[in-house]
This record gives sequence, structure tokens and C-alpha cells, in this order.
Amino acid sequence: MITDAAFIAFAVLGIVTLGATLGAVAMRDPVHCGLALALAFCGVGGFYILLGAEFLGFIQLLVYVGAVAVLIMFVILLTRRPDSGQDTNSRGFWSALAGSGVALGVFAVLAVAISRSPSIQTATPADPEASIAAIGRMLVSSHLLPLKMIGVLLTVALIGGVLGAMQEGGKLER
Amino acid sequence: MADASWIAHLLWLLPVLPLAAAAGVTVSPPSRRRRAAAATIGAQAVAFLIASALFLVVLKSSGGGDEIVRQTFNFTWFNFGSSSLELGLLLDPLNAPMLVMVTFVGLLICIYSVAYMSNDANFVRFFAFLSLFSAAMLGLLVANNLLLLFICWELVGLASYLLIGFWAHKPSAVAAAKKAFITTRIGDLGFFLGMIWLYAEAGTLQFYAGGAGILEQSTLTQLAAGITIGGMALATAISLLLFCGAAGKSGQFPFHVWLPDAMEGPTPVSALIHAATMVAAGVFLVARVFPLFAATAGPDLVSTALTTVTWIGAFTAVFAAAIAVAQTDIKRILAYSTVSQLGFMMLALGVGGVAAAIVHLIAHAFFKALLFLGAGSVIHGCGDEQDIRKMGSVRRFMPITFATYAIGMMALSGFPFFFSGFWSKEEILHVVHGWPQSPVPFYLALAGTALTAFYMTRQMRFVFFGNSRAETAAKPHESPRIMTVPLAVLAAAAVLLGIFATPAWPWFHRFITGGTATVDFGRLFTAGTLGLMFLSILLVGAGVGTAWVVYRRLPGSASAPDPLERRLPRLYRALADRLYIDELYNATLIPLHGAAGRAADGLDRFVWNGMVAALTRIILLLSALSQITDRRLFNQGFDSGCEILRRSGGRVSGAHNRNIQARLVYIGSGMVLLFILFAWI
Amino acid sequence: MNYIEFTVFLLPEIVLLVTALAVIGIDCARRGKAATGAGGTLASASLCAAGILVAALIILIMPQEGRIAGGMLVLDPLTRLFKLVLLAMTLVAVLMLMETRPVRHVGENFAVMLFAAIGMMLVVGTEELLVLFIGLELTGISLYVLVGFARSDIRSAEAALKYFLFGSVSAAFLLFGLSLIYGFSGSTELGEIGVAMQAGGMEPLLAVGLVMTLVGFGFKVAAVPFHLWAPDVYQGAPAPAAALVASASKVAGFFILAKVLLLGFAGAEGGAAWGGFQPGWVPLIGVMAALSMVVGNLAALVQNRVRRLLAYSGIGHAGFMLIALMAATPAALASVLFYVVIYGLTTLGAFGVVTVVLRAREGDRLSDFAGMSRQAPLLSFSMLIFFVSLAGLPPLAGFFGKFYLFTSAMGAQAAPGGQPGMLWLVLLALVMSAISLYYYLLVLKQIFFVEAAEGTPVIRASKTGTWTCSILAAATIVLGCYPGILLGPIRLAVGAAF
Amino acid sequence: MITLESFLLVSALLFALGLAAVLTRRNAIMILIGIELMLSAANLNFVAFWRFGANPEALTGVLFVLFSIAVAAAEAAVGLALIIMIYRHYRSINPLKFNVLNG
Repeated sequence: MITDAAFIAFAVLGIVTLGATLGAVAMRDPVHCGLALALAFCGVGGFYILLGAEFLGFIQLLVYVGAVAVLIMFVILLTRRPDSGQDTNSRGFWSALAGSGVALGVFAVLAVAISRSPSIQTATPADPEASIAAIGRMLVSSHLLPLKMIGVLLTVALIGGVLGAMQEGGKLER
Repeated sequence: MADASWIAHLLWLLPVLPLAAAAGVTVSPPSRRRRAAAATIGAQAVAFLIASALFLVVLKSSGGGDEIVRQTFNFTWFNFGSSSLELGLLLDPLNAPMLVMVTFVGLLICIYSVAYMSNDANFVRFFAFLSLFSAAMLGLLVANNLLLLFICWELVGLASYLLIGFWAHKPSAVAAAKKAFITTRIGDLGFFLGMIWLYAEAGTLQFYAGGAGILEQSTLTQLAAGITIGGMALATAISLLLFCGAAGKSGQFPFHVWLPDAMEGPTPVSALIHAATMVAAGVFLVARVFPLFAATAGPDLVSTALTTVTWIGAFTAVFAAAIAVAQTDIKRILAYSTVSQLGFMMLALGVGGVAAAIVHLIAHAFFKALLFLGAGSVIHGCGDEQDIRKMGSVRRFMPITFATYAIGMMALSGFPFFFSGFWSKEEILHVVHGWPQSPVPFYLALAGTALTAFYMTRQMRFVFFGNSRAETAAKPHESPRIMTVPLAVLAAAAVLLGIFATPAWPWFHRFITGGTATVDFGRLFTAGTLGLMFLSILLVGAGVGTAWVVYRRLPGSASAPDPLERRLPRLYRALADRLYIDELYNATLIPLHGAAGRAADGLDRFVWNGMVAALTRIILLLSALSQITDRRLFNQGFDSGCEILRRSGGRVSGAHNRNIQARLVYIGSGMVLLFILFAWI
Repeated sequence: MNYIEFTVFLLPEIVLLVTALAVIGIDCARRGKAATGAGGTLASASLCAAGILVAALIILIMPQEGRIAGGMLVLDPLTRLFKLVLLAMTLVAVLMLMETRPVRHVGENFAVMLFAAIGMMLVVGTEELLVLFIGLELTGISLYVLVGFARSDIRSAEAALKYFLFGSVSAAFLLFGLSLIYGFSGSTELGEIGVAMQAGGMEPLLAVGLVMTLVGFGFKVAAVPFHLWAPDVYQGAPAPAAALVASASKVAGFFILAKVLLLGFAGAEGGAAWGGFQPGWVPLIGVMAALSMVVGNLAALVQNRVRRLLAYSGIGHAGFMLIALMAATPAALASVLFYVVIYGLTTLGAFGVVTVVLRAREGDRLSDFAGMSRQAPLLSFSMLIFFVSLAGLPPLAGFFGKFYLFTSAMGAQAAPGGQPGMLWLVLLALVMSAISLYYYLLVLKQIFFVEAAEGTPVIRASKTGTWTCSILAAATIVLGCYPGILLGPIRLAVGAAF
Repeated sequence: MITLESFLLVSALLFALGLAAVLTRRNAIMILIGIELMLSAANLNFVAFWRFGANPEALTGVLFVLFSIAVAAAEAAVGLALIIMIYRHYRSINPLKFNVLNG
């Protein structure tokens, strides 16, 4: 499956994903960031498909783009006020520099590690099949416990989400 | 090694009885005074009877051969898997007389306290603490296991903390309690580290366990052979660590600072804990693990560890005696005297004289308890006055107290022939004289003897002679019988005990080291012994005589300068300021402490923000300099050390009060640094 | 995969789940009747307590052992013991929640506490990275919700957001690290990972994976420099939530950290001797341990709020425990587990006392504790026991924890082929624990020696609060005098597992 | 030829960009976005390692990602709820302003 077409697909996906990510991170208006985030998630889904995990790619689109990104957009709009989201702090530059420096450091560490690790260099792709049927079988057999745990986790998230967002009666203490 | 006789199975009762009393008294309401006192005294009395019986048993079994008879009673505390932790109780000639002494003095002091504390609102609590203390002290003595000993050791420290701070309404008492606790804990760090090191090396903490204990030959050989950092033998390193603990508890230089302040506690507490028993625990510890200290020594008993003990003991003995010369608080004089006498005991241990040290310990316990209780009686009689300059002519109003106090004073000073202190000190001088390393400790000991006689005479002159310099009109009055009877009993003991330790009949010496004593008055007249006795009598006489002359004419009022001050003003001031030791701490150790904190802080900072750190360190250095010049801060002793630690903590914690993202940057950079560390090594 | 067996293995967790859902159901049913706080609180609390007790009973009387689904669910004596410990701690937190001022939706509050317990129990009972990750997230999310439960209180909200942000960032690091470890070993099961690590050498990518995983766990156990959330969260969270974060979550964190290090990273210890560093996790843990001890204990000295003080002291204690983890011997592992349980129990007790004071005096500054010994003697005595035990004075449990911790660390140094260089860390630990005594005494001084100022509200503890704290204090004393009760089973179980 | 290395580099970039958002943006939602990006990067790693790994039939990596997507969604939901909660108190979501809790 490693062909020129795949290479082109990789290049396009890479440019789109990283470009969208950069946008999501760096753009000024949070709304734009949210939209760019959705695009970046699409790109990651594309990578999954490129890697042969089509099912995951669709799940990625469904959950991340269809739910998470939309949720984030809603909250961005909910909390939109003139002063929020602006870098008004005078020391903003230095702390931004420190933050970017650390992020760059982490990337450097990762890049060095990736390029120096023999097992990465010698890895060859297999041609596995990740059929929906196989995934489904495993979900109800070997991965039953994680599945149930996710159920509980989502219940907690539901409770937390509802409680957090619910308007509390009475005055707010300060 | 012998199996435990039936009576040795009673050993566990010794600590448990007072403990039960403590528990019972703790839960009883504050109004049940009589019952609390009865329970405490009853437990003490029974413990005393048992201790006496045990002593007789040891006495009987040790008659005859040269072997030291030890009865151990080991049991498994708990198992885990295949291994287990053993504990054990031990009865041997070393602790049997100590048990009698502790229970006896404890009993007398409990009785005395009934009167002394009668007006205190927290009477019941006081007796609960006393019982707790007594339980811990007895547990410490009977332990056949370093861990058990350490537990009791810490409990003793806790009880001492509670009792020093008993009058919590006095801020000075609370501060003194804290100081005592923290200072001794610093010493205990060494003890703890030494103990766990020992456990890691030897695999057991039993003293004697049928050949496998830490004080028995196989382990000692192993420890003496092991080499650690700097070519030091393992046994030496561990011994020195253990000695840290002993020095802390026994107030040896430089840990002595807490003991004089501890006099903020009620006087019976000073007598029981800070004169007779607890402070002697350090001496007892060194005596108990003496084989470990001597593990690397040859037949002449000279090892690095023991040499350290010798020098520290000798220095403490003279140094504290010199400070005592210029104190004006009746209890503080006795406190410094205690430090000095403990120095004598350590000195004796260092040169190998275990028996001499224990004899002096027991003799000292009796006469120092007597002196403290006498001082308490004086304080009580003079309306809670503690300044000797405001006393005078007390002899006329308190004859019994005067007589017993004089006996105690003479025993402490080492008046010849009829007092126990003379003989026990004589024995110490004797062993120190024979030390092959250096003659200096012997000279220091002689100087200490003379100084002791001097300051005790000075105190007697001030308190009991001359005219009354009291500022209040109230006449001193003799204390009630319940206070004077214990005084008389202790005075009798202070006189009689000497019989057992004369060179003519070195009974005690043999008792501790094995073998039988014979009466031979001829030993008194061998050249060395006679010469030493003569020398020490001369020195005592000189000390008493000088003091008598200097203080012949006492100052007319309390505010007039001390006669000695008029003659040697600078020396006197130096002594009165306790040789500036607290100040020295403030000037050196405490900034050092702070510097350590700052160093840690600097590390923290450097990682995050080097520039700011450099600036703050300059400011800090300036502030440290200004602190050195700030004498007022000096007088707060260890508190200011804690303060600097606190401040460095403030900066450490200040680094946490940043916004979320700055902290996340910390986390990220911490991770990158960890990785760099990883890649670098 | 046998579904029956699966269900039996999971029975305690299932009981908790059913209880939690029932509590929510009852709360919903009552809400229609405009129920006031107190009655609902009592009903929910008793239901929760009953559920926890039943779950504990199941663990006690059903001696199932074994592992299913490739280590996703492991049941052996060690995990059973720790599940019991976690249940006990949750029970105390539930009782403490009863003591605090009722908030709205109290039923959900109880339920989320149970969900957190389920998460921690699953974390403890697994040797597989996927279940581990989901379990940690389940615990984490439940705790975020609990910390933010007092929604009308700005401090609670802020603490929850901070906890969430730090937690999610560390979770992202953890997941990335796990992905690298999966990439290196081709497996997500700890045993297989250990085998792969012993077979293959240390390579840079694996090193990054190790470090990132340590970041994730470092967050859970609050070790420097990943501790920065702890002070704010302890201070801002409602006391029962903070207690749960400080005790049970830390116990679970240390348990799984030890398991991952000793099982999964078994081939990558490295060495921490002076001049003899070898790459591996031991030197990293050594650095974290030293930093945690110093930063935690020094920062605790200046805290004016008892909850912040407990947070920093907890960071210091994490440093002590990391030292013994470095030793990487079964004996050291047992000592860490013993210590963390003791630490959890005492901290829980301390938070119990703080809860009562908070309720009476609306603050936890040092001065808010003044004169407490007169007003609540039993509670004050309990606090004395907890703090003295935390400071490590004999004969309390904390002393034995420290004794075993340091002895096993020293023993690892003494053993042939062991980790040298431990002496210095142990020495540092001893100095730091001496410093720690000072700040514990500061609080005790307020309680016992300082009189309450005129007009301060009187501290009155309810029966439940007093009893809970007293029982914890009694446990601290008993475990100090007979540590074998707990240490014996731990050592047996560790011996069986390793 | 697409190597494992190139996938890993893409995910490393994604991770670093996400981290940069977390560390520099003065907006709680942007921090959340950064966290989601970091989680996505880890997921991409899992899939790439699965594809290039030794034992792809086990589907370990794929299943891991499936679950971690669900976890990330739950986390986002709770996080957003907390952000709304804090917004009610502070009328702002600038993390610099959350400073009630301070020693």
C-alpha cells in the first residue's frame, strides 16, 4: 500500500493537519481556533485511514469533529466577552517565550529520540486488517472490562457536565 | 548468658505498671487529685519493690566467677513472612542498680510533688505525665533491643517536653520545651540513622541474643572489619552516630543549650528528669553499647569513637562548670552543674571506665535530686524566688533544708571520705589518669573538680548565709514534712552510697565487670591512689577556700555586683553570658542553617528563574549580614534558626503561587530537564 | 472469556456501581418533594456506607484469585488488601461528607465519591496499560467533579479547574509516554513490557517514554516538580474531596507506580551511585525524591493554612516513599506500601479534624485552631496522634513506617549488587523529617497552648466526626504498637506477587 | 516511501503545538484545545506503532485509541463544564485571573 499515491496523501494530510493545528494554536480569535481545530481533527482522522484503521478514522470524525469540536465552539461562544481570550498581560511576551521555549524543547527531545532510536529506523509496515467485525468481537470479549469502564466514565462525565454547567440558585460567594 | 529466672519474667511489669497508672490517671477527671497521686505513687512503689528484688537476684547470681551474668527474655514482636522482628528485655549488672535508683528517686519525687504541686490546677495531668515518663525511662533501661530502647528514648523525650512546657501559660516555658525537644531531636537524627544503618548491616537490633546480638563477638568483628567512607570502620561510624543521640540527651557540648532552659519546668521535674534520670540516659546508652564503641579498640581500650567521647566529655565538664560560676538563678547553677557532671561521666566512659561512670551516675542521681529538691524547698519557702542574690540567711529559717542541702553540696563538691561524690569522682580521676592517649583530659577533670567546689560554695554562701536580701517582707518558712522527709532520705543515700565504691572495697566495679570484690584497705595506700586522693582533696579545698574568701562579704543588696565580678569583670561577664554559646550559634550555625535552606531554594530557583534567584540571594546575604549585627535576634536562640528556615520555606512556597501556566511551564521544563539528565548520564 | 467469572471478579466494583446509581435515583425521587438537606444526606450516606461495607465483605469472604483478559483484571492477596484499604478510606470520606455543610445535589456528591472508588480499585487491580489509563481517568474525572462540587464557592471552582488542567496535561503526557512504551515493546501488558525491556537495550525513545510516564504518575503522587496543583487543590476543595485526593488517590497512585516500575520497567532500573550513574528510572526517582523532600518540607514551614500545610507535608512524604521505591526490592516495596497506607490513614484523620474546625470557624488558619483542646478534647488528642505520627515519633504508626522505609533503603545499599548512594538520601530524609516536626508542632501549639480569642465560635464535633477521628487515631496507635497486623499481610502478599 | 519515523515526527509536532497552546494562550478554552491536540498526538502514535509493530492482529493499538477517544471526549465535557462554572464566578476565562487560592 506504500505507493506514490500514499506518499502524496501523506504530504497533503501532513500539510493540512499541521497547518490547521498551527492555526488552532496561534490564531487570535478563539472562534477561528475552534474551526481550525475541527480541521486538524479531520486531518488526524485522515492519518488513521492512511494507516489502515478506517474504522478509527470514522470514529475520530464522529467524536472529535462531531462532538468535541462542536462542544468547544459552543463554550467559546458562551463565554465570549470583550476581555476574555486576550493577551492583555504586560509580561505576556516573556511568559509566551518561556512557554514556546518549553514546547520547542519537548519537540527537540522527541525529534532527537525518534531519529536516534534504532527500532524506529528498522520498523517495516505490516499489512494488518482492522475490520469492524474484529474490533467488535474484541470489544465484547477481551476488552469487555474497558468497555464497561468507559460506560461508567461517561456517566461520571455526564453528571459532572450537568452539575458544572447547571445554574446554581442563590448568590455566588466570593 | 543465662536463661531468665522466674523473677526476670517480671521485668515487663516495670514499665507496664507506671504506664497503666498513666493511662488511668489520664482519663480521670481533674478533680480526682488524691486518686491520681495515689495511683502514681503506688505504681512507683511496686516498681521499686520489683526493682529491688531483681537487683537482689542479680546480686545472687553474679557472685562467684568472672563471668557477667545476663538474663535475657527475648520474644518475637511480630512475624512477616519468613522474617520477624524480635524484641527483648534484659537484666544484667549494668541496669539492675539503675532500675533501683530510678524507681527509688522517682518514688521520692512523686511523694515530694504531692506537696509541691498542691496548688496547681493541673495536678492530675502532672501525675499522668510523671507516670508516663517513669514508664518510658524504665522501658529504656530494661530494653534488650536498640529499637525498643529508641522508642522509649523518644517517649522519654516527649514526656520531658510535656513536663518542661507544663506551665504553658509562661511563654518562656513553651519556648524552652520546644528548644529542648528540637535540640535533642537533632541528636536523635544521628541515633536513628546509626540504628537503621546498624540494622541494615547486622540484620538485628537485639543486644544479646545467644551469640547473634549486636553486642556479641561475631557481629562486632564483622562491624569492625567493614570499612565505610574515608576508611572509617563501620563500627566507628555507627558508634559516632549513636553518640550524637547520647550527647543530645545528656546535654554534652554542643547540645547542652537546652538543659539550662529546661529549668522552666516545675522543680520536681528538674530533679527527676533533668538531673537524676533522663539526662543520664545518654550515659547509659553509651555504657550499654560500649562493646560497639570499643569494637575497633585494642586491649588498652582506645578507639576513635571512644576518643571522641573522652574529649567531648572532658571539655563539657570544665566548660559547664565555668559557666555555673556566674549564674544567679539557683536552678540554673544546678543545671550547669548537671551538664558538667554528665561530662565527667562521659569522660569516664571514653577512657574505658564503665563502672566508674555508672557509679558516678548513681551517686550523682541521688545527690543532684537532693540538691534540686532542696532548691525547690528553698524556692517554695522564699515565695517562688529563684534569684540567689535575693536570698540569704535562709539557714536560720529552714534548718532541715539547710542541713540536707549542705550534705548534697558536699557530696557534689567531693568533700573527702564521707560522701559518695568523693569516691565516685575519685574513681573517675583514677581511670582518666591511666588513659594512654593524652594527659590533657586528666588536667581538665582536675580543673572541673576545683570549679565545682567553687561554684557550690558560692551558691551556699549566697543562699544560706549572710543577711536576707529579699525584696518582700515575708519571712522564709520551712517546708512541710512531706517535702523534707524525701530530702532526708536522699541525704542519707548520698552519704551511704560511697561505701560501695571505695578503692578499698571496689565492690561496684566488680559487680559491673564481673568477679568478686575483696576488702583490702591496702589499696587505699598504694602510691597512685593516695597521690590522686591527696591531689583532689587539695583541689576541693582550694575551690571551697577561694569561694569562701571571695564571697566572705556578700553584697548588701540584690542589685550590687557580684564580688567576683568586681575582681574579674570581663571573665565574669563572659561566664554570665554562658560563654556566648547561644550567640555563637546565632552567628554561625543558624545562618549556616539558613544558607542550607537558601541553597535548596537556590536550586529550586535556578532551575526556574536564575536571574531572579541571583538577585534575591544578594538581598538575602545582606539581610543575613544585618541579622548577624542584630544582637536582639541572637537572644532568641534556636527560634531564629527556625525563622530563617521558615523564610527560605517562604520563598520555596512563593514559587508555587504563580499562575497556572507558569506552573505548567515548570512542569514541562522539569520534564525536559529530567530527560536531559537521563541522556547525559 | 467467561462472563460469570468476569462478573464474580468484578463483584465489589459492581456493588459500588449499583449503590451509586441507587443513591442518584433516590436523590432524584426525593427532589420532587423539595427535600431539605439533612434527611437526604443521612439516607444517601447510610446507603453509601452500606454499599461500601458489602463490597468489603465480598472481598473478604470470596477468595478468588487469578488474572483474566491478559492481566486486565488481577486478583491476588495484594490487590485485595489494597482494595480493602481504599474502601475503608472512601468510607471515612463518605462520613466526612456527612459532616460538612449540605450542598445541593448531595446524592450525586456521594455517588461520584463511589465512582472515584471504583476507578481506584480498578487501577489497583490491573496490570494492563489500557485499563490502567481508563481507571486513572475515571478516578481523575470523578475527583475533578468532587473538588468542584461546592459550585457556589469560588475557591472550590478554582481548585477544580486547576486540578483539571494539571491533571489533563499530565494525562496527555502519560498517554504519550504509554504510546511510546507500547511502540517499543509491542504490548500493553506490564509483564510482557518488562520482558521486552530486559531483552532490548535502553534506547532514546524508550527513555522519553519512561520520563513521560513518570510525569503522569508524578502528578498522581504529587512529587516535585509535578506537585504544583496540590496546595491549591487541598485548600480550595471541600474537605472530604481533599481528604480523598490526599489519601486514597495517593495510595492508589503509589501502588500502581510501584507496580509499573517494578513489573513493567524491571529491566530499566539504572543506577544512582555517585559517579556511577546509569540511565534508568532509579536516578530519576532519586532526583524527584530529593526535590520533593526539600521543597515539600521547607515550603510547609511557612504555611498559615492547615490544608496547605498538609499538602506540602504530603509532598515531603511522597519524597520519603520514593526513596524506598528506588531500592527496588520486595522488602522496600512492602515498606512503601505500608507507609502509604499509614500516611493515608493519618492524613485522612487530620482532614477529618480540619473538617470540624472548618465548619465551626469557617477557616483553617493556624489561629482558627486556637483553644481547641478545651472545646473538643478528644478531637484535639486525635490531631495530636495524627501529627505526631506524621512527624514520625515512636511509638506511633508513622515511626514504624519511617523505620521500615529507611531500613529497607539502607538494606538495599548494604546488599551486594544493590543500589549504593542511598545513605545520602536517607540522611537528607532524616534531616527533613526533623524539620517537619517543627511545623507540626506549630499547629499543636495552637491547639493545646493558645487560648481561643474572645468571641470565636466554639468547636463542637458531632458524634460521627468524633468517633471517626478517634477510631483513626486508635488505629494509628495500634498499628504503631503492632505493625505486624498490616505489615505481615503486606509482606506476605508482596512475597507472593514478586 | 512513508516511514514510521515520519508519522512519529508529525505526531511529535502535533504534541509540541498542543503543549505550546497550553503554555502560552491566556484562555482556558485554548488550553483545553491544546490538551485535546496532545491527546490526539498520542493516539496517532498508537495507530502508527500498531501499523508498524510486530503483532498487529491483536489490534491492541487500535482498541487503545478507540477507548482513548472516548476518554478524551469525556474529559473535554467535564473540562468545558468546569470552565463554564468558573466563568460564572470570574466573568472571565483568563487563567491569570484565577488567583483566589494563594498561600
